[in-house]
Amino acid sequence: MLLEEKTSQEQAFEPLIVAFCCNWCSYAGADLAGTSRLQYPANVKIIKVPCSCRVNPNFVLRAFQKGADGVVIAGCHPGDCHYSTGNYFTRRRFTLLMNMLDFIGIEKERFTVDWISAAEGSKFAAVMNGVLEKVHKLGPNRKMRDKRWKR
Amino acid sequence: MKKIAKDRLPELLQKMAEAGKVYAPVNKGGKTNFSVWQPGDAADLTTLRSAVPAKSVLFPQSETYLRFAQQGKKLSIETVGGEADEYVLFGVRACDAKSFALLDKVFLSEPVDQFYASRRELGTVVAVACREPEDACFCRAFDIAADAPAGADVCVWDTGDDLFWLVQTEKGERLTARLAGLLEDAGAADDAALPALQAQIRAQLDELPLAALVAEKKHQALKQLFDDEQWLACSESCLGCGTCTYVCPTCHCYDIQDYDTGTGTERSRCWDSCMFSDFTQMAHGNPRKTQKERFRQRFMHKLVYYPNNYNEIACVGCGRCLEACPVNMNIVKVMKKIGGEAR
Amino acid sequence: MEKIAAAVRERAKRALATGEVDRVFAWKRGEFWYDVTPAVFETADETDELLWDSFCVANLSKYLTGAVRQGFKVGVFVKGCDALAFNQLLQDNRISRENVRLFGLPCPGMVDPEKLKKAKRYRGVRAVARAGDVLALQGKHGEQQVEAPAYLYDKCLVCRHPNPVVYDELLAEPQPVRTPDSDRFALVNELEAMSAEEKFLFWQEQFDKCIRCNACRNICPACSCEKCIFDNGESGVAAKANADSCEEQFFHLIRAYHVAGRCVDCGECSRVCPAGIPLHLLNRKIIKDIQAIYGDYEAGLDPNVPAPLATYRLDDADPFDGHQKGGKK
Amino acid sequence: MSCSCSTHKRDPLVPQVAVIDAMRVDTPDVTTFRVKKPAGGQAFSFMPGQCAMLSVPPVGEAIFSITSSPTEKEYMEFSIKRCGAVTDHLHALEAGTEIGIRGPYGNAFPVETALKGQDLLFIAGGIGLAPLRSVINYVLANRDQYGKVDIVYGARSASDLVHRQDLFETWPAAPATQVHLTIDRAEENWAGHVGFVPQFVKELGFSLDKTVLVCGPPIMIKFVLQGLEEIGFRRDQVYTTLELKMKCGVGKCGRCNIGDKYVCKDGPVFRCDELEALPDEY
Amino acid sequence: MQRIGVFVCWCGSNIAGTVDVAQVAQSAAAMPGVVYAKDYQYMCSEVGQNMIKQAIAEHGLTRVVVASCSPRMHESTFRKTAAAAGLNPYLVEVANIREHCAWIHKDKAEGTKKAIALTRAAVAKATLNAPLVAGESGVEKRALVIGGGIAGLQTALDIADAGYAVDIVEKSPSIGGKMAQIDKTFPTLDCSACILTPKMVDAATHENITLYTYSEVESVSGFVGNFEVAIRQKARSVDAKKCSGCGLCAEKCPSRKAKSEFDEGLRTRGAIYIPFPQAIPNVPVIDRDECTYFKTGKCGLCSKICPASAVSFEQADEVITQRYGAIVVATGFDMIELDKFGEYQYGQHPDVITSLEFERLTNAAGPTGGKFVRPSDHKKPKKVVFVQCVGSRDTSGRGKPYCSKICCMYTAKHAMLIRDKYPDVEASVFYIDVRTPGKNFDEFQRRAVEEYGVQYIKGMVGKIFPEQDKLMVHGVDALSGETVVIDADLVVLASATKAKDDAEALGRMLSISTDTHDFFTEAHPKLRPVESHTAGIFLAGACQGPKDIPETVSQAGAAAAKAIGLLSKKKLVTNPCVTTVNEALCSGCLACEKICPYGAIAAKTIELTNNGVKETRVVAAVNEALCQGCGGCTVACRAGAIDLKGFTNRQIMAEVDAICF
Repeated sequence: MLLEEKTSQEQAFEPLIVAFCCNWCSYAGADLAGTSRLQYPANVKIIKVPCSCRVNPNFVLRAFQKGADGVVIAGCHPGDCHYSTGNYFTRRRFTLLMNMLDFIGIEKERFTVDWISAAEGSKFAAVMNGVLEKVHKLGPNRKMRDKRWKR
Repeated sequence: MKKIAKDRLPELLQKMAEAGKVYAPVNKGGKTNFSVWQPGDAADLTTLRSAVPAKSVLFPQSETYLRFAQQGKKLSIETVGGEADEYVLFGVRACDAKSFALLDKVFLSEPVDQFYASRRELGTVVAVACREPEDACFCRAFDIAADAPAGADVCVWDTGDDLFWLVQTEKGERLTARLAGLLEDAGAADDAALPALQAQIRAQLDELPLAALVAEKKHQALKQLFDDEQWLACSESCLGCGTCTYVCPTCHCYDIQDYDTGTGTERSRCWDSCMFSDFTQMAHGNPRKTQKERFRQRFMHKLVYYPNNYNEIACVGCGRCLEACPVNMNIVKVMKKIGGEAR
Repeated sequence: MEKIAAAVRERAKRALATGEVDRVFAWKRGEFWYDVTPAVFETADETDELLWDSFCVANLSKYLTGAVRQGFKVGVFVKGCDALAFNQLLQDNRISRENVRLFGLPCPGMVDPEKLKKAKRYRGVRAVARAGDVLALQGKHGEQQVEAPAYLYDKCLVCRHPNPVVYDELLAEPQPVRTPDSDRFALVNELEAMSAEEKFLFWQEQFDKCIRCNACRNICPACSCEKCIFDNGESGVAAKANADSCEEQFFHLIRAYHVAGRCVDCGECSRVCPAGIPLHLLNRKIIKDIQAIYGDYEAGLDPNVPAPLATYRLDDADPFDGHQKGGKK
Repeated sequence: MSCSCSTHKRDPLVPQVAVIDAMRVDTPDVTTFRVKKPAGGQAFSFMPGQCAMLSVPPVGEAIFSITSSPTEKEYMEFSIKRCGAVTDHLHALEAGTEIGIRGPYGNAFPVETALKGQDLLFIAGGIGLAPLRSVINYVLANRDQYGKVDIVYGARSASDLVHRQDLFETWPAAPATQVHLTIDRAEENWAGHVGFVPQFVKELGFSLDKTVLVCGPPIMIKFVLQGLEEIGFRRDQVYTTLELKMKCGVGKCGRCNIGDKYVCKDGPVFRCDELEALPDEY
Repeated sequence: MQRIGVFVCWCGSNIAGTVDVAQVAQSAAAMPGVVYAKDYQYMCSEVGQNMIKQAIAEHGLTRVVVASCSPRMHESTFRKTAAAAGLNPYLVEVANIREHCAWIHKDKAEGTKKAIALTRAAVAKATLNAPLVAGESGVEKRALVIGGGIAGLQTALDIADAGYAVDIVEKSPSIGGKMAQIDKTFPTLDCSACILTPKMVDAATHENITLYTYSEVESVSGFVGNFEVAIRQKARSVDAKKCSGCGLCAEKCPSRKAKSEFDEGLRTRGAIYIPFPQAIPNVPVIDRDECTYFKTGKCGLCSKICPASAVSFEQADEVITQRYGAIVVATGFDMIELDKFGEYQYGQHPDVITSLEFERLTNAAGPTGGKFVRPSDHKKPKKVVFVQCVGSRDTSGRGKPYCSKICCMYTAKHAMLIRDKYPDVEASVFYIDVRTPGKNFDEFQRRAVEEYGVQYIKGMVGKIFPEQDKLMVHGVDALSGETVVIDADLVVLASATKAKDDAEALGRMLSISTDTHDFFTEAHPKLRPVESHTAGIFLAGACQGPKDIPETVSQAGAAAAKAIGLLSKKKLVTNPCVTTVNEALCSGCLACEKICPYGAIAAKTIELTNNGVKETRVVAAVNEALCQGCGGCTVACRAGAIDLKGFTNRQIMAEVDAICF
């Protein structure tokens, strides 16, 4: 019923969410979400990285350029990093990047960092559902899109 | 000669824009540049030098000119560069107008660069004389008349209250005809005022710090100039950025790059700078290894190579590089040092 | 200032004459009153051309990387901001302290010729003399005195370190700090208060002017990579031109990010930008954030203090936490 | 100003479609590509020594010398060594794939003027044989118009010798043609000469009335020229072909100049006395 | 361009149920570089694997992409398959279309679309995969155990029994640690010394064990299997080889001011002393800070009377460098200082003592000879009050926020022991919660209450006021809400445990991390509780977190097993997904080095000719054996000079592009 009430334009908007997940916690958390058959939208597509600290800001901007409407970085909870300190750096790096994106007018809601352990399949699904909801409200990301890239 | 009250300039531009694009100097975000004039834009006739030279209209900083589509092993190629419609380039200064002639020699020599040629062909250039030349100007060293711009289709003078409008070419004539309802015939008083205005401009030019600068083709042998030991001293402060190149109305080096659009390929060319370290970098080496060599290339090109090939120095004395160089190194200093008057 | 200039010349001459250093990096007079070029001096005789005036804005520290690497002993003059830059280069292992003789120059603030131009005080000027905060503009038709502060570079008006933070010898009396530090972030605060749309439009208009000349990068004392990723075809992010506006966003965001915690806020990026983009605001935003979130840190003050992005604290602020707690929904 | 409507006139930067007809692996890093128009035949006419720009979207363009002789009307050949993104991509393609091609670029060896009737000495190293092969085959196709032909060719190892069929069968069988091969270091199953090309040339000791065409790595060219001078050859007897970074191929983009000469337009073939007048920046 | 084969797995109906696998294979066939695409019911089955092998051979595949379940499941399977077909195993990529797709989506069209996108990303990444070869390194067959308490001793004995050489480094003059100070152990009330001493002797006499007492680790370098450790053996001033351990020197030493560490300061010792009677080695040590000879150059009595002439004032510290294959950290714990807890009068009033002091006080070999008297007047107390959680579970910042874990049990033990020996003494315990999970623990505590009549009061003590010879303990009974005041003769504070003060420094030396409270962090809280994040370094005992003896001993055994497992290997295979430095791009800023948690990056000076000018330049160099492949350094590197094999910048960006297709 709710779906029908949406305008056709809203329906046409299928957000693309790129999620960088660390191998040890969040990727495994996503696996657990799958194993537990928890539903989250197909718009979320995951790229595996060894650690959230492997995610370069370049990748985030690249994803926005290439049409991602939202980008997620998910890593182990601070203190639980497989590489002991990786996500502490992730935390600092992307605190600054998030603020910078905000500063040039990219909505903060398009960029999410969250800590999801291997045991938190349900959190994984919840985070992704939440991200999608926020991005859906914002609509398509046009601000950083490379207009030459055809999706 | 025609004229129009200066405050009616927006109407004039509006009229021009009805027939096609008009490029005019407009201040956006604090800098004046040539951009497609939109109703409401105020054409800036005060700023002498646009931050980016007017060459950007004829030779855009970046231009996609090809599209490739691949289907299996099949390839199709579509040309998308160049200009298809007539347009007006309004508000060019004498130096920039002269730069077009210099660029013509490169781009219109065989094999003709069709993208440049189409823009040159379809554009009507309206030049504006410089009422108040600035300290960094040295166009006069190249016999460019800031008081009477050459090489444009129409010449305009800003008297303060009026814009004098003098047709130079047939193209200019056609444009003028289109603007008939707006432009009025100048009177005898105006005809007399123009030489006075020009003389006043020339008097100012006489006063400029670089008024005495002489720019003539260097008489020494190419190799002798190339090996001049002053190059090192001149280039030592150079940061290797491309500011001088990109603000230069005569620099025309470009790069060609492919972009994967996800579903095909777009090929574009963009301005490049011989000051950049990777300009001549090849897999197995670089013939211009240090900034000295790259710096030398840029100025040898302007002062020696281009003159050897086209009999003119590739500089119009616009002064942009004097203003823009982060460390104030520039062509005037080089002209004075290399094979010239020892200071 | 002339008196100090004489001392500067004298000191350079002595350093070269005695063999204390092989080269001296300093400033040299150009074509105009405001036209000063960085220059390398190799013999004592050349030092007569050496200059110290209100237009010696160029930072000489970055020139040291090449000379020091080639094993020369060099002398260099540093203003406050130059000294911060020097320390940053030191922290990045781009220069070694042992081979450098640092001559500190307390800086009264440098004069922006553009401001004189805008104030219509520019035409006909042939020379500028300075005594304290009074500028004497000497032209053909006599002399005109103006207050210097009105014509200083914006960056000099919020200068925190007019006096070098590192030097081997100081060649003049220290200068007082001009304005309270807080002014520095005024524009950042203003922008922060805007809506996302407004912010985006502001930067869009600014980035649209970018011509990718790389002046901001090449002047930057924190941008000292052997080869910048934007010049490296292999990096996958290199792009030379503004083929699409997103590339300028990418370039400037990443450049600002790369100097995050390393930017000494010398303001040179904005000064040299031929398109007049206020690039320093991106850096100041980061500096502001770092100070607010990770505590006082000033790049270039002490090369031995770890940079904010090279370290962490277990209890660092976590602006992400709380977006989605638990997952028991 | 000529007519410049871009839709009607092909810009020199716009390639035409050609198809890779066949690929032959010559050495571990050199493959020879046979390219023709989709309908068959050369993409454009050219003379030996000229180059063509090959396009492989989305990687880009690179310039290569044409290694086949213009007398071979059905196709054009390019011997391409892997050394970067474009060449890597080319090597990974399969026969039948279409690519872009534009040209011809640059000048040619003066096969119809200065070389006519002359005894010719070709000296090549490694992939440097590619442009000379075009000349050799042109000369052999018009055999009666030229004097004796000597070909000195060397490579790092026997497996790095390109165009083996020409080297071992076709050329030695041609009238008044001699092939002299060398490799840098001795190896098993190699009965031929061992040593570097410049030294080999000196050892072979040619008569001084020959016209010489040299191509190879810069360092080889340098020492060959020195050696030839020592033997007594004049610089104006020697031709070489140069390679610099190129983008446009039409003398406009500004990279490949040596002094006031553009390698893509005024070169790539230079007589060595002409080169001497130019700055040493190549 | 590569020749890529794509294999799409149905996983029965697990994937095929929500993903049109045939369509995925069909779409994959059109992706750049893909020359072969096939779907099959179970790719992981033998038939499926053979299909892959065959396709590699027949189609000359240079890369393999399997679209199937999570790579955490079968990546290694398919890598082995590829290897068996002669393809480098790292040229395989897995697209997770089961857990990340089929299982979470219901709509088949949607699932199929996503599966295609994920496959495209894997293809894009695989295109850029490079063959990787795992390196090998040897293993030094010797273990180092840092700490000679019960954890260290047990670990060392277990490793030594397995036939490997073990060195124990103990900071204090004797092994034994905290357990040696304890009187009885819960919940069995064994005599602590009786069960510990044999282990100490075993360790001292074991042919595979070398003891370095009064020694400290000074530096650690190297990596798993190949650590190099410098051990500083502090000067004892007594030649251990000559000393017979007669103890005459300690007895005659005229200096008597030093407080005995072993007896928690409840009595003094000589400047030359043996820490406790059962100390091993039984060799005295001169406390040079206390020794008159060292302070003034006079005295030297011990030297004069030593029958073996073993006293050597000239002895100097010695640094021993030794190579080890494995390191076990067993440095134990300490009790917090109570100076911030003024309300309890500790340090102000001699009759307020800590639990550890209480252990000494009740020990037969202790300062009172086992006589239960209070420190102030050596009178037997009538009322003893125990206060639990002194600094534990304390979020005020004065103490520690965690539970010290052992206090409930030892407090019950103390109270029980008093009531057992002296039924006339009243024992009361103030507690927040009683936490007694553990075999026979709860029964033990209940016995204290039920059999021995220890009075348990739920509530905290607000303040203690000394009144004449009494200590007025003011507390609140949280259950009744009433204020309780007890006129105690002795108050025993169960002070919180804490990590050793030098734990963080040692952690840095070893490149292992510590948590907020400086306890060493285990590699995984559940699955790898005795490993540190650094390969080859293991954790045992209370240095990892508060623990009782049985837990400590079992963890020590586990750590030993891990160490033995490591030492028994002939070769170690290193993870090939490590970072490499492109020296041409590296500007030597060493930002990478600063963030590497493993100390795997170091500066290296290279010489190069730059445009004909010889230059020396500093660049970063990666020790592949140490690198664990987190990739954090790659982001710190602005120029992209350092990149992570298997997850290169280009690869990840290719994935991004492919996903955004």
